[in-house]
Amino acid sequence: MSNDLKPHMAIVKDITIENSNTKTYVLEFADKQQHKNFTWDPGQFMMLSLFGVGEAALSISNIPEDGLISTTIRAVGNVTKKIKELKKGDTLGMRGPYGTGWPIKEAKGKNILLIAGGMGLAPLRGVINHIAIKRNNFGHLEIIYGARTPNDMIFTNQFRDWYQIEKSRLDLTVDGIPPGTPWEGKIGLVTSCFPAMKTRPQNSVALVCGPEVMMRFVAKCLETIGFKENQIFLSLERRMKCGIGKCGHCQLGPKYVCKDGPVFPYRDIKPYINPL
Amino acid sequence: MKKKPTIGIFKFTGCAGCQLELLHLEDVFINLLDIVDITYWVMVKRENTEGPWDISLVEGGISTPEEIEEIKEIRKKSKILVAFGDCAVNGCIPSIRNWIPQMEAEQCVYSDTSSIHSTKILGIGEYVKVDMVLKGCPPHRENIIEVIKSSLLNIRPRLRQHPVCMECKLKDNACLIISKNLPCMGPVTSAGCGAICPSLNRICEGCYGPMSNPNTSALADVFRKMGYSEEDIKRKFRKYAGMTPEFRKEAGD
Amino acid sequence: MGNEKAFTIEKNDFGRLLEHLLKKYRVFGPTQRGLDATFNEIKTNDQLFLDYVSTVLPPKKFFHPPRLELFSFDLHQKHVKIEEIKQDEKTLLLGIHPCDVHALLRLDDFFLGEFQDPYYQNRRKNTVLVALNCIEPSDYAFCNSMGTGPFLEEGYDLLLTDIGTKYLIEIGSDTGQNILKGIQLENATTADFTEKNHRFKLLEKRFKRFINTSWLSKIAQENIDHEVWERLGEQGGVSGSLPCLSCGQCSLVCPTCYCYDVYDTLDLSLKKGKRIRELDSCQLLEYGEVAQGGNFRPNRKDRIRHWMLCKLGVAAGGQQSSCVGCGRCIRTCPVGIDITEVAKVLRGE
Amino acid sequence: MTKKTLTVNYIARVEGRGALDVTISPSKEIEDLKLRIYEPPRFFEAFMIGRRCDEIMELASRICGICPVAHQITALRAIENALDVNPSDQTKDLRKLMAISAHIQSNVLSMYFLSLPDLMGYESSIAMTKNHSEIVKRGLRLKKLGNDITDLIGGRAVHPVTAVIGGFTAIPTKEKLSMIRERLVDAKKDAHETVDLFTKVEKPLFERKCEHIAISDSRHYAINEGRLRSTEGLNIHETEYRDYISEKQVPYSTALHSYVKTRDAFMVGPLPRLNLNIPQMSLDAKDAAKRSGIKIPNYNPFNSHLARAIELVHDIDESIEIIDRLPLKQEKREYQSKAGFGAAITEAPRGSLYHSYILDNNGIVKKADLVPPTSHNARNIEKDIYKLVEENSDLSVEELTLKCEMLIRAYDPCISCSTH
Ligand SMILES: Cc1cc2nc3c(=O)[nH]c(=O)nc-3n(C[C@H](O)[C@H](O)[C@H](O)COP(=O)(O)OP(=O)(O)OC[C@H]3O[C@@H](n4cnc5c(N)ncnc54)[C@H](O)[C@@H]3O)c2cc1C
Ligand code: SF4
Ligand code: SF4
Ligand code: SF4
Repeated sequence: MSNDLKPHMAIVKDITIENSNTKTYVLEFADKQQHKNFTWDPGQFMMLSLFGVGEAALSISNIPEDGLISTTIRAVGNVTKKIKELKKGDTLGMRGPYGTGWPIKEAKGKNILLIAGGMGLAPLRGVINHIAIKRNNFGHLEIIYGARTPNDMIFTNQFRDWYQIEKSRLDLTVDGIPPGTPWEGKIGLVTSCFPAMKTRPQNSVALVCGPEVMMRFVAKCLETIGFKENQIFLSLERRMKCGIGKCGHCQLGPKYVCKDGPVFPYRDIKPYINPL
Repeated sequence: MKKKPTIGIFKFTGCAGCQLELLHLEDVFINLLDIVDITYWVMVKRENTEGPWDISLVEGGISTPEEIEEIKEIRKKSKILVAFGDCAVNGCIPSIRNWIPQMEAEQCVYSDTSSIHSTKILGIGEYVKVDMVLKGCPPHRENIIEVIKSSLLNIRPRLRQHPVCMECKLKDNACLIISKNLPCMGPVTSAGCGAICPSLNRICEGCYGPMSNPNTSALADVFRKMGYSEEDIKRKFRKYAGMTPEFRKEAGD
Repeated sequence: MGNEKAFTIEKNDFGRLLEHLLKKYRVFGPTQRGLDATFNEIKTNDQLFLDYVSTVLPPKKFFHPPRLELFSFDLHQKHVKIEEIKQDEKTLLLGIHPCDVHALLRLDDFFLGEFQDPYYQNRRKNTVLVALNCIEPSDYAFCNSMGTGPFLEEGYDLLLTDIGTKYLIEIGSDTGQNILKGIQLENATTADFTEKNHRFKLLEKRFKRFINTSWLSKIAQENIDHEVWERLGEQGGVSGSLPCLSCGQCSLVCPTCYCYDVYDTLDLSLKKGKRIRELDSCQLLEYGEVAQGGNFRPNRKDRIRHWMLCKLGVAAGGQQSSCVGCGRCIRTCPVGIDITEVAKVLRGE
Repeated sequence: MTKKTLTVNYIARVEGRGALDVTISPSKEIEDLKLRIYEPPRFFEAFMIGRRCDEIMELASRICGICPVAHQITALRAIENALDVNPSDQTKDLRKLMAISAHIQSNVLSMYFLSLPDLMGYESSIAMTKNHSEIVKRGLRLKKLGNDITDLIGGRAVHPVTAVIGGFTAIPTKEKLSMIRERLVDAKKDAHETVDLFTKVEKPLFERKCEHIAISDSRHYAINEGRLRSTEGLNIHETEYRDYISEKQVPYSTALHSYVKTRDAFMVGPLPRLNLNIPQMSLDAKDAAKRSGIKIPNYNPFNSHLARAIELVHDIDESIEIIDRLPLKQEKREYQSKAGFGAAITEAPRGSLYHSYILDNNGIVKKADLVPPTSHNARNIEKDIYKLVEENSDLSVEELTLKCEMLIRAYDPCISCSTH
């Protein structure tokens, strides 16, 4: 029988620097056939292994139409810091995809509100790219993205493309600006972008990803302006050891973040992220 | 050939047991020499360099003004400074004397105390920044290897912070507290030893120091229920790690 | 009962059955160690301690070992060579109690459901279960309340019941049937079954602990803000207990706690290593840590609550309580925390 | 000739921190000679006061990481003497086996890793691995054997845990001991080769007659119990120790200097043990001694290595003997606290080790008195160096320094012990 815990080898095909601590890696399974059969939904994640160091859960940050798998990784600990040292042509272990993606099917025909904080934009980029190529399937697209400083933002070189997506709006904000950093956008938490927000609750879904405190806050605000619990979707983070609902580390009340999530309707997890 | 990372091994106030534990790596000692270059180890070598070192393993606590200066020097010359064993971490057993007036301790041993200038004994972290902590009296060989390996790989070592009870149960031992009514320190002590003592029918004495976030007051209450006196409880916490903030409350002033 | 074939063997003749089993299997069973019992390999009849009450670690250690090597890897080449570490040995577990069999059935649901765990599955497939009905409930057990004991109805290959001078042997599977081929045994009589039923009735009255399971998980779920968690975690304790030590023992001895940690080890060449999984516990501070110093359960109160809720059926284990009432967690807790008492408090009893 | 000064600021390949200063006048007179032990003291004798007697073994162990076993057993015996506890023969045997294992470990460490590099012209055993890997591996193998035995009986090699008042918390299994027995049998070859190696290597010619002291027992080779005897006629019970032996403080050293009250400095260690107790050694060990040609009594401290090697042969023989007679019974341990005085002397690898304690009614320590082997030897080492320098004053500073260091290492001083 197949062993879900055993990684497969993958090759780093390309690397883009996002900011001082974050890079996007383009990956391909070493086994071409395996790669061919591989597909995913935006919002799903992979378990990446550096043997001898460990394994970490990382979202796929692009769409299957791109062919190769992209993942955008911030170096914070053992595995991610070591991944940062990888060069083109290096190999790592990979298994997945795991978890539920963003509710793209349900979102068809609706207005989409994306709210991302920091690294939270990584799993949402696939959604943006999907909407961009299937533009007519969706209503208005609004992206609100906040980071601690301009230097912490990711995908900045793609903002220009996103501005050009039809029927869309991109609003950027930062918590603060270190001296000498150019910045023309807003200053303030993501919720400070709410007054200017265009998306109304009717026929809309909100997809939210970022630090858990930020999501808690955002979800509450969205509720006050009329979004229903089942119109809000959050992508959660836990320190996963298996990715397949066995190791227990990502338990959230009766749910596993890895297999019942990481994307959850707010309704399902509301009592548990406060916090349990 | 690529230059091997250099290691320095230093001794301050302690018993050399940690260095011995390193020497006791007999099976892999020669393999270790394949990957590192030990350039300072007075207990084993006559020719020692003045550094710098990629990894410095420092054994022993700091108990004289001279030692304070020396540890600062070593810090300057070390990339990764490891507090090697309980003495270097928090003073270990010799720190019991910190509760005795220094003069009284000196007079107990020396008739002429004018040439003795010891201070309180403290871990090296009191004076310099420490990069890694190898708990234990002595640290288990596996942990020593783990620290050397992860220093070489530049990753955080996997050292246990959870209680000895975890390793004790992984070994299928019946708990000594409940089965024999013995005052085991396992529930507040950091694992890493492999639960040697409870596996051999001896209570954990706490030689790895506090675990992460121990509930010392509840354990002290367990001991009280067993009939141990306040003095006994103080002695138990004032042994290997009495100086740590975690044990300080139960160790008394 | 009585329609399948059943047998008996005199207790003082049990060695003959054991020898028969040892021909085909490595046998593991309860042995005495100090005041307690543990499951160990059995080579001779005198090592067996079938009159045991409960063991320190449950039989999950054979199926979901406390420390397990998953695979080895070799980094000499860029394309890392990964080799699974398999265990295909045929084994037989002798003398496993009803609650522990039920715990395995729960673990089956968990490990053999979505994303089958090949390590668990392999061990489960290769292990024969010879269960043993209890002769005396442990002071801590409440399997009766949980419907998991003291006698067993399902999940065994063979089932032994102590009926005085003999063991009644019932067959629960084809494997069980096959095992008994080639050994001469007495056929069981109606009187033997009557004796079994009689003993069951007597046993039921001897339990010291109870839990009222009706709506329990719902009640627990609605009480996540109950002050009992504060008492368990920080101050006061519950029904004579002290606050939790976060020692993790309860989850390691629980036959249905499965949480694990995964890590890699390298040998000194830094080129070869293994990926290991090891039992973990949600009672530990490290369990809830995430990147950048965050922790989802920083307080003891959060952790003991999580554990209790999981056992009471609120956590991810499922809506059904994952507790089988073996009593191990109560017996082993150094501060005397008792899940049945906590349940009472939650019910407002 | 000008004034010569020999300075070693941090003596290498010994345990702990000590220095050597020697000044020789142009007329070849020694103006100054100090074995300056500057290891900071830890004040065990102070902080042991107020501790429970059942903790003392654990605390005493931390005096020394090289010979924790010796400190544990000595402390336990002293406390047992105070409490009138008389452990079983099995306990005594297991303790002896454990003590011997520590001797094997420590003596091999001293011979192969601390001193052999001198005798073979290397700076360290690490440097020897290149050209003499077989020898280094043999040393590691023997050392591991010693460690593994300590580990098996005590739970770990450094600061073992199972020995307690009245016995052991757990005893090893037959299977494990018989595996060790096999290794011991195999190790005999290594031991004999060790004797031959240390017979062969050139040792400085030197002799200084002084009092040699060790514990001794007519029935067996004394390690854990015996009367304290010397080549000058000392023959006392351990409780009489303080009537005959005293200590002096010198301003330049944190280690006290011992001396026999009516006489002078003395030597303890493997050579005194050989001199006093060779009749009690195993036949094989006696043969090895004969083969090596060592003359007994022997007053060349550089022969300590050879004495260690001969002891190694005996240690292995006696270990096998003990294993063969161990009943491995589970035993009860019980004792009552009471007030009293207890003393004990054992042979640590480096020589005689003295502990005594006074306990109060509740078994709390009121006074502790500890004299480790290196305190016993400290003054004697200086006196040896004095003579060595006198006799070799023509040598260059470097050569003479090395010779002095070699002499110090022959004693294998354990400085942490001495400054406990
Ligand atoms: C579904 C999902 C999707 C994710 N997607 C992405 C993504 O797209 N991009 C991305 O960058 N991240 C993503 N993450 C987060 C990512 O998984 C973590 O950043 C990663 O697991 C960190 O692993 P690591 O080995 O690098 O860190 P580790 O070394 O494992 O560090 C993890 C934690 O260990 C503890 N720790 C750290 N330092 C110490 C110390 N000195 N002592 C003791 N403990 C310490 C801390 O809690 C630390 O934060 C995602 C997570 C999930 C669950
Ligand atoms: S014996 Fe000690 S270490 Fe083991 S479980 Fe009990 S309290 Fe913990
Ligand atoms: S929760 Fe306690 S009683 Fe229930 S199965 Fe687990 S260990 Fe047994
Ligand atoms: S066994 Fe008791 S003290 Fe230990 S973690 Fe469990 S509930 Fe807490």
